[in-house]
Amino acid sequence: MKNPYVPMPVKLKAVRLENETGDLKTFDLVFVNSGDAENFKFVCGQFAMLSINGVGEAPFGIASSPLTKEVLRFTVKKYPKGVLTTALHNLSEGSTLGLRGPLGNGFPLEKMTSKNLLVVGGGFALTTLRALTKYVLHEKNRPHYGDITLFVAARDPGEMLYKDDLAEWSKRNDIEIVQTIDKPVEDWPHKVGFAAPVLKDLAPSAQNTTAVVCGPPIMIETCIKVLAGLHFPDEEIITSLEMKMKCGIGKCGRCNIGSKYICKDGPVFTYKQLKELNSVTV
Amino acid sequence: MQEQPENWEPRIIAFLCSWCSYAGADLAGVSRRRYSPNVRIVKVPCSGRVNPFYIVKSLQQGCDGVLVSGCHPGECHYSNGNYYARRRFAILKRLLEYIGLEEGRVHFSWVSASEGDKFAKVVNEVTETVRKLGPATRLVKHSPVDGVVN
Amino acid sequence: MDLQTKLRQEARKLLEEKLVDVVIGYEDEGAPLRTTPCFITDPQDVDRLVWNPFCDHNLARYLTARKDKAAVVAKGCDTRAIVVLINENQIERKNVNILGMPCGGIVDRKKIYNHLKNGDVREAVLKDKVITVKGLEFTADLMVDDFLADCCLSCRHRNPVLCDVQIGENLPPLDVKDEYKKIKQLEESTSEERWEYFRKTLSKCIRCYACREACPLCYCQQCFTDQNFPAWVGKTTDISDTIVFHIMRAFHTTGRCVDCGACERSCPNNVDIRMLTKKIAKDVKELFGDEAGLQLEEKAPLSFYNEDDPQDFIK
Amino acid sequence: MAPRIGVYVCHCGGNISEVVDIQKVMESLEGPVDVVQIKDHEHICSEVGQKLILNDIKENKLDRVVIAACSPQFQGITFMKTMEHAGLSPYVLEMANIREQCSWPHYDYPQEATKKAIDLTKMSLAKARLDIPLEKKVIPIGKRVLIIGGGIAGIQAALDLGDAGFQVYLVEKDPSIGGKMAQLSKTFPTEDCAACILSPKMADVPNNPNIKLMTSTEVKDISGYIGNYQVTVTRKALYVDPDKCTCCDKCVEACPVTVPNEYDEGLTTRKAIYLPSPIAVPHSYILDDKTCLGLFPLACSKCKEVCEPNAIDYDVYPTEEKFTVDTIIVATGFDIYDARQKRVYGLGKYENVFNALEMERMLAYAGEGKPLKDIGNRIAFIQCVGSRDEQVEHEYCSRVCCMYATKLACLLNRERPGKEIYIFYTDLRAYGKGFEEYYKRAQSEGIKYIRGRVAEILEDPKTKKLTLRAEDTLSRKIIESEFNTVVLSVGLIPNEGTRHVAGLLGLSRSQDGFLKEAHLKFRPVDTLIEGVFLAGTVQGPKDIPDSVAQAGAASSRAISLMNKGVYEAEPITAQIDESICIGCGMCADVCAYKAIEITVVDAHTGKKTAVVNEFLCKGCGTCAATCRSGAADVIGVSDHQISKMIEVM
Amino acid sequence: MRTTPRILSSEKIMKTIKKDKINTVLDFLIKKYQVFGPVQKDDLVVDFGRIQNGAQACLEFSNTNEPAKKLFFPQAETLFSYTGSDAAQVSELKPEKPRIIFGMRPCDAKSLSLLDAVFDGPDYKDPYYIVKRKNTTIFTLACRRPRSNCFCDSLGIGPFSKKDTDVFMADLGDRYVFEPITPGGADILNKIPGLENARPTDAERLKNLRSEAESKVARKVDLDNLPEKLARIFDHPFWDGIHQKCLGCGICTYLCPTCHCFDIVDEQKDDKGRRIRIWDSCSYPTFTLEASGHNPRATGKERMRQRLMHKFRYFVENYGEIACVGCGRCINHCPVGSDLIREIENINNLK
Repeated sequence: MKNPYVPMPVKLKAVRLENETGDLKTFDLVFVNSGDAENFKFVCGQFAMLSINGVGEAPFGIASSPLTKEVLRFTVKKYPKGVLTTALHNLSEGSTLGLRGPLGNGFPLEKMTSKNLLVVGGGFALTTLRALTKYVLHEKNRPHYGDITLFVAARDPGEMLYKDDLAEWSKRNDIEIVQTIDKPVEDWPHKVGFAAPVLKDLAPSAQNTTAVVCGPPIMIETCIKVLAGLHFPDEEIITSLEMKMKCGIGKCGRCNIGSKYICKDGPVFTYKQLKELNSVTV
Repeated sequence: MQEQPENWEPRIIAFLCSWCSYAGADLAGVSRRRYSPNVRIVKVPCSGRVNPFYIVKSLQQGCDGVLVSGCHPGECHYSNGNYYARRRFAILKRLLEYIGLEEGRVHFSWVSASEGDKFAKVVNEVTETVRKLGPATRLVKHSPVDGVVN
Repeated sequence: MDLQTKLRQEARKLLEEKLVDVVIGYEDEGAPLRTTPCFITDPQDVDRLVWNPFCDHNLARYLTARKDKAAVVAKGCDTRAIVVLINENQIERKNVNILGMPCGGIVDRKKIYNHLKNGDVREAVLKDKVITVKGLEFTADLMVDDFLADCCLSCRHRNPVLCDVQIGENLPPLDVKDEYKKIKQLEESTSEERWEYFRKTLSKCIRCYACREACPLCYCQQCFTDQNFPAWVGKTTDISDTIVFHIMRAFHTTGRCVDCGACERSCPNNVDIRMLTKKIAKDVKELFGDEAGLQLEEKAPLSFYNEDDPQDFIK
Repeated sequence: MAPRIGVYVCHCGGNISEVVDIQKVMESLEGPVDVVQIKDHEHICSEVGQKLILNDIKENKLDRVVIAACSPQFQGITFMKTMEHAGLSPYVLEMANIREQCSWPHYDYPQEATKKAIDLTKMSLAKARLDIPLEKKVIPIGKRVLIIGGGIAGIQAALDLGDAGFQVYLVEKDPSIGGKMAQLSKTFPTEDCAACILSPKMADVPNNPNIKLMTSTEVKDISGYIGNYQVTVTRKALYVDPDKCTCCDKCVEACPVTVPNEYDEGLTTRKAIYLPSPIAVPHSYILDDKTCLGLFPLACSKCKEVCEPNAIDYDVYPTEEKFTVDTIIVATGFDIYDARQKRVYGLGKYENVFNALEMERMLAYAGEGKPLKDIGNRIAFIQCVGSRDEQVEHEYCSRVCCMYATKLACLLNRERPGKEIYIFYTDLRAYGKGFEEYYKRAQSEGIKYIRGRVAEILEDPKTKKLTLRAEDTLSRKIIESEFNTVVLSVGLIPNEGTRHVAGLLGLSRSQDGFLKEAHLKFRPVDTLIEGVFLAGTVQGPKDIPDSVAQAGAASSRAISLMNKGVYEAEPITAQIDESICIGCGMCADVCAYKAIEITVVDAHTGKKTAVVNEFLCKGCGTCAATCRSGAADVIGVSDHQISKMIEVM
Repeated sequence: MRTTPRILSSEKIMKTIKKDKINTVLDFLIKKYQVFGPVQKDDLVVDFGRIQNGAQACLEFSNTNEPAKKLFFPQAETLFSYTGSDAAQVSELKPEKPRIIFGMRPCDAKSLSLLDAVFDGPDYKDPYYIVKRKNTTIFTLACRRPRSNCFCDSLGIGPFSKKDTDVFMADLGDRYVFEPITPGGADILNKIPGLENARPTDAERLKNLRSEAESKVARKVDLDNLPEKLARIFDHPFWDGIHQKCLGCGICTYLCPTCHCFDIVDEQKDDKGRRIRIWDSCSYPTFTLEASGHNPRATGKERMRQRLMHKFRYFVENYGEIACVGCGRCINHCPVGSDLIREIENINNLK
């Protein structure tokens, strides 16, 4: 019987500051035991519990693509009251931490094949969407999907995650990238405005398209409404939810919406499922 | 008095206000006044700064004794922090001893910057009292409660 | 007119004249030997209000979270809690309408169960200070006064210390012989015995925090037990953690506890919580001459000092 | 990122290393990844040592430094400066005191001393990990001073500061400055005429361009902190325009209202329009709106009718004025003890019992050859009335009574010889310069000093003569003797204005009710509130030279603060976590500096929290230890840090 | 999920022993097993405790104060320990001796099958629970003294339920009878010396006692359409009022035999640490409070709704059964007299 509570040791290979505010850092982790590395198979949209001995554990979406075997990437926002996020931010390269996972269901990549993809991400919830984008853009996978649009919203340019990736993807012609920030800033070549209205103006076609929306609760809520207004079918609007978790395996009792546990049955849900669960967001 | 393990030395933590008692401890050192080496000092701005949790946590962590020392009444650098501390600790000390902590684990003193001798005397007294009591057991958090029912 | 009728009248008036948004009182939902808090907003519902020796909750507990104007049925101890809450900025005097009840003491159900050898009371009827209790195999007539809660037996503030309307006449002061008898007994025992006593009673604690939640003065937004930076107290039922929790909770009631007994009554495992809080109240009185919740604009004893406070414990 | 800590263990030229095993200490610290380097040094405080630290900070990118050496009280400042030179905050330095508190007292237990040194260093390390790079808070400070109270202390301070080029607001609640000294006849021990020496100083005040004199003015509110005190004053309606008034006295003649004159302690009368005193500054008539008939409703306008310069206007109202100052000197003075409370002495009941201030006024008139009253030949002074008296809760000595009684006795004796003057005293205190000589002279002039407390005074209803009963505690004899006049040497007590100002500024008061100095010996004119100083009797009873000296001290303290142009506030202050705080107010109650206020932070929910004024806070942490919910903490000595230090044990 | 092996009815031979000999049974079991049973904690409190000799057991009780769940899912339990940042060390989970819980009431026994669904469910297995569960044999003691707030009947359990146990016991007044339910139970029963075969009339006796006990279960609640009803009333204004008097303490959840929410925390001293799990409660505001300060169940309303929904709807949707055994502990111990049955009736009556 595998003990689902025991983490695998991982080493912090690289840390990178993501934003100007300094509360977002990206962590690249490698497994200490080669056996763990081989056994760790995941799909885009899944998450893992990261832990530090003596501090605790918390869930984070996996930001690296399953096709990247070398490292596992996570981006963590530090909260003043977050014991673990603060401790994570204080780690130096080479530190050991614990990892449990992969957990959750992940994006329904099978169902999304041969469709157009609209990927909508806000703030630092871009993590698993990065994994998804990386994955679908991979030369092996790209032919299986139609048009791909990546819509990214951030408070200001400094808060825009994964700038290198965005720059690299911008060079490609098989993905359209739309970036928007909340308020006008000098020398900003992209769009300005909150995610939902900009998305509405953009009016992507619902035709044969699956939308994946991740972001802060308020953004998910408003963007889903926009998409529904644009006649995206409920089952083609996909989102990934977050909630406090402890066990990550559907037992500790806190992350449910309706009868579904975000950790075990989610974090990825369709708008249709959410409606049935009495909740648009948590 | 309980039986003491061999080589056991009391571990005592002292919270000293930086203006009077810490300076008093310094003076004891400067005057090469010998006193028992069992005390570990935490410098705090004022005895008024000493949160009851410091004392309780120290005991839970396994300190055999706790000493809090500040300026004499009327001499507080911050005017009256020690008066509040005095009230707080009057209650806390009585409460701790009432729940069964041995009398003599928790001590308070007023030591001024000029009372190096007094500091040494207080430390020696505290150490000896604690030594007689033996290693702390009652409030100490030992290790996991595993298993099942009490 | 009996007090219950008077109370209902007063509540009706307050609601009809829209002087308050809600009346917080007690109602009887049929469970024997107990009442339950109720929140009445419609004058037509005031007849749900009851007043009897089973009205044991300290309803001041419900005032802190409210933004509206509330009338609250309050016994002597409850009014003292309200005074403390006003002094500590938790409620505004103008937002609370106190329906003061002179209180002859409330019944401690556990004492009745004990008397009945844990018999299962299925029905209880109160008439003139006699409770007729019925179980499946027994019927008994019990005198209310024989089963009063411990805190009521040593109560020296049976009448409201602050109220807008007092329902009924003041009761004469109770002849309290030895308010701190149990505490003194324990104080006189040895350190080992005291430790054994508290270890035993506190080992029953399951850290459900009912004592904290029932206490009207435990209104902190974040209890020290939930604090992370630093985490002062472990959350386990390790005896050390449990004792530290209770020491510090009790310490935080210093000079504030009004001895309403809500903590102890709420405990599912009969932990002697009042043995801690009452001890502190005793010390506060002995050392500083203070008693909680008797006066508005009074500072709590730990946020006040006298230059000649006792200090014989200081070297 | 994880901190990068550098640890230095100092040998102190053997002072430490001869007892403590430095190598062991260093080895014990190895392991944690954030301890980037551990070094020892013969003399880390030396220039070489400091350079080493500077270099390491740069080379190894250290951002925390732990120095295990001597006491931080000894070399702390040195190393803090080193940190600053290296471009780091001086508050990311921690010192483990392994000399004064380790090698020196435990020189005969090297093993234990080493263990202790290890623990102390580890504790410093634990604290350093959580250090925050704080910076001193710099407040610009200007050159504006508020002086509250226009008695001799306030006047002296105002002149000192005005002369030094500082902008002074001198606020006096009465219509004239001068205070109690202006009422005195002469001063001890030199018997100078009080008015003669005071009036030139008073006159200098309005002539000083840097002093803004605001009489008939009360301080209504003060908020803010050093460098930025917002002052609101209420200026009473004057009715008489001082610029127009020529002091022609015609209005006084016309005024039909006669009331007791405060300047003469009610022994004479004045009109409703009057000159506060012959030496009043500003020298202008004023109208007493409480007794004037002309104001509400207009029933009388006799004074206005006769006023030729048209200086009188009934239609004026109190005004409020606001201004900002950088420092404040409180010189609100004292009141005399109300001896009517000592019923046995019959003040107010017996015709011939007076308090000393009344006698001062009587003597002033007598000196001018206009005696108010025949005071007879047998005069008794009773000392310590309202001083050194537990019954009336004034245990302190008022310091001036022995000497002023001696002075009054001498003056009376000389005014018309042939008197018999007795002074009944408790202890005679003649400690000041020239006092003992003065006392001797009085004795030689025939003043009789009797050590004994007067038990009671009886008045003969017909003759109004007074029979005193007292015990001579030296001869152990009961004295019963008849006098024409009895003078009560009343003590000095804190006044209402002092209480008011103390409340506004949050100044603490000593047990005697006078304002408390920051340190009785070393900071006698400072208060705990930064930028607020005390001058004169507001701090405790004192005589004129002491008041003047203290006023000078207060002004020079204020000058030395303001001359820097900036004030550097310690960054170690209390901090409130608003998301946790429930606004119970305990922290504000215990704050000696009035640095915490309970404020509604969310108007919508009515949520109240404590808010710390970081310029007022001194970081003592009493609030944090009082806070039940853990909302209050001290940056730089946080609960978290201390908790980690405890964990090392 | 565990499926309980059944034994053939032909092997179901009932045994009996005189009451005054019951200690010998316990003393025998104690030699081979860790035996837990009801122990008098104070005048009012009977709870499960380790029994070192037969005399410690208190079999004359209505029900234990706390449910039996803590024997399988302790309030605080170490998941693993570690040194510094080294990898987790899981200590041996298997206890040295097999366990017997002697004298559990049928309601509590039923609760274990509900906890099995969670901890020994189809997806993730909880080794800590499962090890204890598999290592334990349960002796249920039929309940002859249902209390005023018992409503086990309404949940299809009943005071004489023989489900979810290994050995069924009943108090016949002067004797106890034992009926093996599972092969494991039968196995143990067969080894106990001093047991006699039950008398022929005992079955009849049991039947009568059973109907007598059932008649004492005074309270009933209609749960038939509750899950569906709850699904329709998530946003009903009813929830605005129901939580008003709730204090938000954890009594109802801690004393519930089926509630199983937990928290995971680290404890550390020096560099020795351990990760433990401790009971938690959906009644606590901190339960869902996130580091960001956001709390999806911010007020008592959401928390009370979650508790009821979880028991009577979500659990049903996930595991096919209601997460309640009708033991009445939450009603008996609620400090403010909240009455679960009444709340359900109110829900049933909602339009």
